[in-house]
Amino acid sequence: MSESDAVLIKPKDYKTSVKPIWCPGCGDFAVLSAITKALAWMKLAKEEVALISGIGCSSRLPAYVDSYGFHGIHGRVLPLAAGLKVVRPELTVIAAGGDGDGYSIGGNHFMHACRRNIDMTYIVMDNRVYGMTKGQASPTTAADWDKSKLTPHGTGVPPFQPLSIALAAGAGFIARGFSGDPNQMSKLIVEAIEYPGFALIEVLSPCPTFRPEQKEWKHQVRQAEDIPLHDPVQAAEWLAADDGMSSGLIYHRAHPVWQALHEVGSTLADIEQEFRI
Amino acid sequence: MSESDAVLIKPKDYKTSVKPIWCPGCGDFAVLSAITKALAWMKLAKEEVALISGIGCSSRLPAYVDSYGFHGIHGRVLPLAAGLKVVRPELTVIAAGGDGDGYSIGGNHFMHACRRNIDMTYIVMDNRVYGMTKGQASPTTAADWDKSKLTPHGTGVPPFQPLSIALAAGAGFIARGFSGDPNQMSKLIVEAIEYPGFALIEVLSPCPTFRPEQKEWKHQVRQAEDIPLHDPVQAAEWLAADDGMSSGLIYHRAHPVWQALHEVGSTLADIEQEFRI
Amino acid sequence: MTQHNNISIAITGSGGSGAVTAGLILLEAMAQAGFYGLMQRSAGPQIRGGESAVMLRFADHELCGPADVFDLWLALDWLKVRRFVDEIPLHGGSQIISDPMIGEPPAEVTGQQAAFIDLSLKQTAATVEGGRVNMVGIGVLAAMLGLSVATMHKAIQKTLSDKGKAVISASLAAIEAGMRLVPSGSVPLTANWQVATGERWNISGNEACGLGALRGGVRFVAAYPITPASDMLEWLAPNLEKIGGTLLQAEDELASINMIVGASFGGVASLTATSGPGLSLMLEGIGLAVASETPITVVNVMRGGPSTGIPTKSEQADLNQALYGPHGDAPHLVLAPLGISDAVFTTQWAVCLAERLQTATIVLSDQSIGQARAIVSPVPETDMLCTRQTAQDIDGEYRRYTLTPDGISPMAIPGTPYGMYTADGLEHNEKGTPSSMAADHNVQLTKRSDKLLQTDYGEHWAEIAADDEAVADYLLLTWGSVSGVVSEGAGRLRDQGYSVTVVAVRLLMPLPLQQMKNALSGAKKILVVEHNYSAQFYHYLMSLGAIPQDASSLARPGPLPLRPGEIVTTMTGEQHE
Amino acid sequence: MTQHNNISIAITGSGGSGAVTAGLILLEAMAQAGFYGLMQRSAGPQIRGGESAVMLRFADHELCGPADVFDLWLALDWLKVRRFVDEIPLHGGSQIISDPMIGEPPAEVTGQQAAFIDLSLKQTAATVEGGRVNMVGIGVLAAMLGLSVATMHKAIQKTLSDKGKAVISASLAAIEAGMRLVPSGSVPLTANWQVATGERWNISGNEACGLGALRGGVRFVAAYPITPASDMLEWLAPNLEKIGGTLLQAEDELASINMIVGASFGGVASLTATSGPGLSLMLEGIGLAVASETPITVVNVMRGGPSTGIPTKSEQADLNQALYGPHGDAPHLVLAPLGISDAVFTTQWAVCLAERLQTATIVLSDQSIGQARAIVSPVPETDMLCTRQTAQDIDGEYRRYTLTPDGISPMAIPGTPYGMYTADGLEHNEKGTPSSMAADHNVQLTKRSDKLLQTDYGEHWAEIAADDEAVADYLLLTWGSVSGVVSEGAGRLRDQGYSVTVVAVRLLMPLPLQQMKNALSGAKKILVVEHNYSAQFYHYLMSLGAIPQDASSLARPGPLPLRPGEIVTTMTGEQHE
Ligand SMILES: Cc1ncc(C[n+]2csc(CCOP(=O)(O)OP(=O)(O)O)c2C)c(N)n1
Ligand SMILES: Cc1ncc(C[n+]2csc(CCOP(=O)(O)OP(=O)(O)O)c2C)c(N)n1
Ligand code: SF4
Ligand code: SF4
Ligand SMILES: [Mg+2]
Ligand SMILES: [Mg+2]
Repeated sequence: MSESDAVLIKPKDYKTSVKPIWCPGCGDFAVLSAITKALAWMKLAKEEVALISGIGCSSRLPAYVDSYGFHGIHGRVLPLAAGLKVVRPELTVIAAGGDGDGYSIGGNHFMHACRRNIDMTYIVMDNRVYGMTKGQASPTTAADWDKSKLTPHGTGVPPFQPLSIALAAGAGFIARGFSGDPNQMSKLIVEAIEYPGFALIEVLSPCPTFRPEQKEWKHQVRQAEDIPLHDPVQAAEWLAADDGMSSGLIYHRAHPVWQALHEVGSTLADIEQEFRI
Repeated sequence: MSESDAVLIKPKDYKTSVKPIWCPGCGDFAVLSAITKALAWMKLAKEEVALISGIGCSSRLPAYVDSYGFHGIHGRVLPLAAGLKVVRPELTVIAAGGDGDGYSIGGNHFMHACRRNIDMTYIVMDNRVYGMTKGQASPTTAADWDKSKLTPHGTGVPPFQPLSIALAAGAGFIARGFSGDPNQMSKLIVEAIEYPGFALIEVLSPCPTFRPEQKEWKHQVRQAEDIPLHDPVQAAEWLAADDGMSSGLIYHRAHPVWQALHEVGSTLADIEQEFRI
Repeated sequence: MTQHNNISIAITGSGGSGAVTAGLILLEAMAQAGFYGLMQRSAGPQIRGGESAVMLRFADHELCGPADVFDLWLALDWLKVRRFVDEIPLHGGSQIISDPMIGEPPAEVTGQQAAFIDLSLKQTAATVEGGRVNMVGIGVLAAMLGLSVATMHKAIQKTLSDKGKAVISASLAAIEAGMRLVPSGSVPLTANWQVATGERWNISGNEACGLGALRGGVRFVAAYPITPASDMLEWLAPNLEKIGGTLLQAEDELASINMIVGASFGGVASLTATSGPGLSLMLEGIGLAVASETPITVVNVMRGGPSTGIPTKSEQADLNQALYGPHGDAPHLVLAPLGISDAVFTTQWAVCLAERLQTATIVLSDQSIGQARAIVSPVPETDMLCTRQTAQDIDGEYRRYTLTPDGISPMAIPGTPYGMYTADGLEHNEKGTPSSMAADHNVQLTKRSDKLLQTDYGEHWAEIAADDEAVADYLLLTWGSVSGVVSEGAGRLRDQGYSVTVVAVRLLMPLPLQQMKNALSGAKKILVVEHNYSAQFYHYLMSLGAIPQDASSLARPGPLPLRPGEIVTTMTGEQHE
Repeated sequence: MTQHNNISIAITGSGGSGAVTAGLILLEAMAQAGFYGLMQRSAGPQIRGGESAVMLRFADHELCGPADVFDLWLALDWLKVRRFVDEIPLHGGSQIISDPMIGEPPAEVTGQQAAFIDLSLKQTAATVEGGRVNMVGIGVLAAMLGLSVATMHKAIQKTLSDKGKAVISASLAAIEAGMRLVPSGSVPLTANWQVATGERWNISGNEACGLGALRGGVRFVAAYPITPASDMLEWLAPNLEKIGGTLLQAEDELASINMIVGASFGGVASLTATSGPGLSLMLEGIGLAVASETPITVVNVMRGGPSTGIPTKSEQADLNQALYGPHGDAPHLVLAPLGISDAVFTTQWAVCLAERLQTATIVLSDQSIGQARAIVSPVPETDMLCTRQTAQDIDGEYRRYTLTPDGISPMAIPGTPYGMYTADGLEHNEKGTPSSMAADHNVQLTKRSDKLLQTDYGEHWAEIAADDEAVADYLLLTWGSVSGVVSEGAGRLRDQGYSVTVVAVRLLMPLPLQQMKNALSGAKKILVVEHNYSAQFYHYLMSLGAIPQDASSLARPGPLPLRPGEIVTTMTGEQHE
């Protein structure tokens, strides 16, 4: 247990003095609070936590948390986090970002992270829009949302189902949180951090600026009761029937965690032997 | 009906004189034959067909078919094919490639192509290995396959489930073929071409060079009987229970096809009006 | 007030203060009144509710860059104004219009020599139902500029057309109230300006690129949003639709670049637009277009770099990447618009050259062009040789990459009988069959390079403004967006009695070396001007032996724009050292 | 036979003929016998069962490149030999060993002046149970080279150790049978060669890079396979494991580059290896490493370009991309090994510099180094300043990007108390907080650039071989893999009486300009030699003003290697023109 962990840390101690760039009412404020609450709850030393992100409004989050952080490039949050976790398995690694970052440009890493099952938590602040670039459709945007000039008649493409994809890709921890329920979210974050393996928390995090209608989410989102499920087929069925507004830990199942294998004992000199004539 | 379609074309007429680089016994030969057979069966004029691919042994296929073709770059077969189909909807566009090309580096395009549902056929020659680069594990390789020096103890990662992913991503036509059953494959290809939308044919196509054990597939693969399914939940269940060795058209369901929208009637001059003071 | 009948005005305000709307209205009003103008924007990192500033400049002639200093500054509030203070240089005669009720300006502002015009903007706004301070503020500016109520009416109608009647009339009332704050006898600042009679356009640089693309025949665009290119894509989406074209939003830039390669293979001129991070992801696809000889155009709207850099600010730092980004020897074209109007021509030309030469063309615009909006003379359509050479009525064996005198091989478009071939990024022989033979590699490398080098690009490779003198004292060599500033600097140098030539390069690669030599010949002192840290253009010119080794370099990074005065001091200052 | 006790031997054969195995055995045998050697490979496009060729060269001293011509050619069959014919130049004294039973050699072979040694290889192989023609063939070569049966035994044991006893003894029997085909009185070709007494290594260029990486402290590698880099990654995987490191196979290059950035942020020296198409995909991540000042090393094993190009052949055509690929002003390091042995040193140095300077380093190896195998003297470990400056015992506010005299800011590694910060690719202030202020941009751009420019790189930036003469007649300036060939060409020029200096540059960016000037000073004639189409190194040197404008360029693309004779004729030929 490290030096700076000696005194009890409160959630606000995990916040930096950097002022968020977020618009008033942005759902991401609640995610920030939920994270700091979870860290305080778990009494994690600040220096043992690393928050990794991509690019987007949501991806600005690491700068606001007083832990180690990396604000990387668009779509590459998961490889960045994976590299760190593999070499520093003792750290608590939390990846975070938006729906565009994670499901559009970052979709491939998302699938492969689910399979690879490196021990980390991935929080996606899904506002069904590209906030940072001023309001284009994201993969989770409804096909007929026509408010973006880039897709004036809507995308015409059915929305991406992140939880179903995560399940099919082999993720063992799948949860949905909501910015309007930060306590539940904190709890989910704690469970995700404690889960050995890749844990996905998809957060419904409204963008009042470009999706003002998402203010309605607070009337629509409900905690689901019949979960978590542990069987993937049942979970698939459940997800297919769900309207996307049920929150909670949906699926939980143990999977072997990705592990680096070492056969220690050799030195570089031993390796060089092989070149000798 | 075009000029060169005037006479009846036989499967071998669809072959070019370029000699395949494939190793003796490679499963991809059968895929080539199945494609030419399907084209002949459908009496498609050579110039109305375009075969698009990425990079890999399997991706060499277009050069061997006497249609239009594009041998693109690694992992980008689906965007290349999508661009073509969008501007030339009257062409028959067939995308083809390997498991590495399609599910590893190209995984993101794969998911988004399933959702976007542009009308094309995608044939993945899955040999569960990177053939072209001499035998590394691909996403569909079993976790404990330790024959690649790059992953001397196996990847430790459960194999990618392309059909389950396609289903979760929204594909409406999902089939599995086998190089050992080229007639079935031809039939599947015809059905896929006729299907309006994105049609996936995953082909078990052995790589005798790096996966000699795949010669056993001919004893393992069987035609499934209870298919096609039309309900996604049932299909998910079926896929979860399947051992990956059942062939046939597994899932078939109509989805709206991606369509470019035009409001014709304007000219460039009309558009320029908007700039006038 | 600077010479030549022009005036610069800054409007700043924090979140929701409406500085941008105010700027748009004033720009449109000055246009209605028969003047020219330029409006650049500056925003903080916040998406909404953040501070923002607009930098306006008006004149009775076309403008193509910012002035050295601002004459007027309308401050709607002082919150976070520190963020903008270095972007708003003032001079002794500058005037700051603000309301004492908004509080004390920070020391960075009061420390300057500008005079304050204190007006009760807030109170005035309160007198109008729905009145807002920004509208009162532009009323003040309108009156100072001598704009009539009728003009303001028209401008409001046009700019706020989608806001509904109530907003329009409240705005107008507030503007009129603001106008009344200016003593009625004041001489309007535009008193001796000439009023334009001909038609003019109100267009942004991104729209200009979009229009150039359509004129060049682009009918397919694949898009992934990125600042500051997104609004070009957003302009293109609805407009392509109207003329039978298509825009497809892709999952990422890897997809968008490959989509346009596929579409172009299908015979349709295709384009994408992005900014640095996106261009990085597109390089492999650009290399594929080069190797497979598939025409494509990529517009890169540069922003501050490296990496994510400064997304909302301008810089010319992607030149090296545009020239040299793809792996291997991958000859292609790089062009840069010299300003907002020129973006129409340059983009059209880029598309045409891509089609004609069957290669990839990169257009280097930047934030200072793309997100700026100008009142300009209409840009006439230019006749260009835009056609792609296609193979038709094919008889005998078709060779996609056949060697021809000009290196251009007729391309069979899918659907063409007997033209079947497979395009390839692998090295290939004339038929397109993959080959690793030295002979094939050599001829195909040479073909792809020579077809670009042997083309006569005519006079458009650069804009050259020379004095009558046979030999210029000073030669200013520049490219892209800073060309306007350089020209203005040159004008000042001429006023000081120097003979000056400006060479503003539009076709950066391949650079027509002989023409460049002719343009430079005899110049006594050469200065290469660009907007980046490492003098990329200067070193590029050096690498080609295009400039003498004693040429000087003025290279400065963003986010602050280059200003005409810097050109003057660099040139004359160095001389006196 | 060329001078200086060396001999060149080609072995060719179609699918399954075992040319490569034969080459590996002969290389090992010559090593056992106390000689040095080099083996390069050439393969057709087929994965297995395709034709292949090995190009061997042996000497009693270390070799670092191919000869002009081949002295011996063992043809196991003539199928598809056309593919290789231009890679196997012959001379009047060349001898082709083959079996008339394999049929007629094609005209391209018989058209040359070489003599044929007809031997009944097939029949001889048939006399041995399990005997193969390739083994009989190397038996012939072994006898001609004067290798003993005991030596061949050792070589077989080592090379075929995993093939089982039966194969080993059959091979040995076939080799012995082959040896008997050579008249017993013949003078061995190595008759007057000196035998080395010290230890030597049998190592490939890719292994050498891998070893250099481990010596530099690399303990994390992320990998996506690509020819010709894959076997470096495949060597690293098991060896990293042994010393506590990790290799992770990524889903693509976008992942692998970002994984190493993440791992390095975690405090572990990290590397990836790729080739052109992969490097294209990594540029955005490299820019992130530069902007966030996270040390990483990327080894790019170049192959023929552009696009997919010629994956199995060598070329030095990614130089421009390595120098200028990332968007924005992104200063980083580019190094190139000068040969196989040097790949150990250069890669280690690259990792060290990345760690020390907290930036991205690109190492430009190529197929001719990476996939070649050489018998060389052991490469001693070099002491280097490899340590990353970390922040420890942090007291007070930690500033990740604090300005220091040398531009290097101590890096807090996660886990360090009070060091918490967020690394960022956005422009930032000294604390790391995003900033779009001109002042911050300027100092951080300068910091990132100056920390590289102000470093003293010492003597290793280039290998300079000068004659005693004060002023060289000829100065050959080159880089990377072709340095060996250039040196050999220089030797010949010296034999002809010229005084010649060779400058082989290892540190390409930043180029130590003053040292370069010193090295070049006074040279009467400068030739810049490189293996690509567009003279990328030459133009790069020009761009820096590093060479006089009258320097000449010898730039030729792959796939054929540059040969020493080309250097000689270019140099002397030009002079006599
Ligand atoms: C390679 C690249 N492409 C595009 C962008 C522009 N960009 C920045 S953020 C963003 C999308 C953000 O959407 P999301 O991840 O949903 O985050 P949000 O802003 O909605 O929280 C895009 C496209 C970029 N920075 N880099
Ligand atoms: C960007 C890029 N990365 C890596 C490669 C190297 N590469 C060529 S083919 C291939 C994998 C091929 O595997 P798969 O798609 O399964 O095809 P197969 O050869 O097995 O048919 C790889 C990694 C490349 N050409 N381009
Ligand atoms: S634009 Fe939307 S997502 Fe971005 S900060 Fe504002 S409210 Fe949040
Ligand atoms: S390596 Fe495997 S996949 Fe490639 S051609 Fe040979 S058998 Fe087929
Ligand atoms: Mg979002
Ligand atoms: Mg495969």
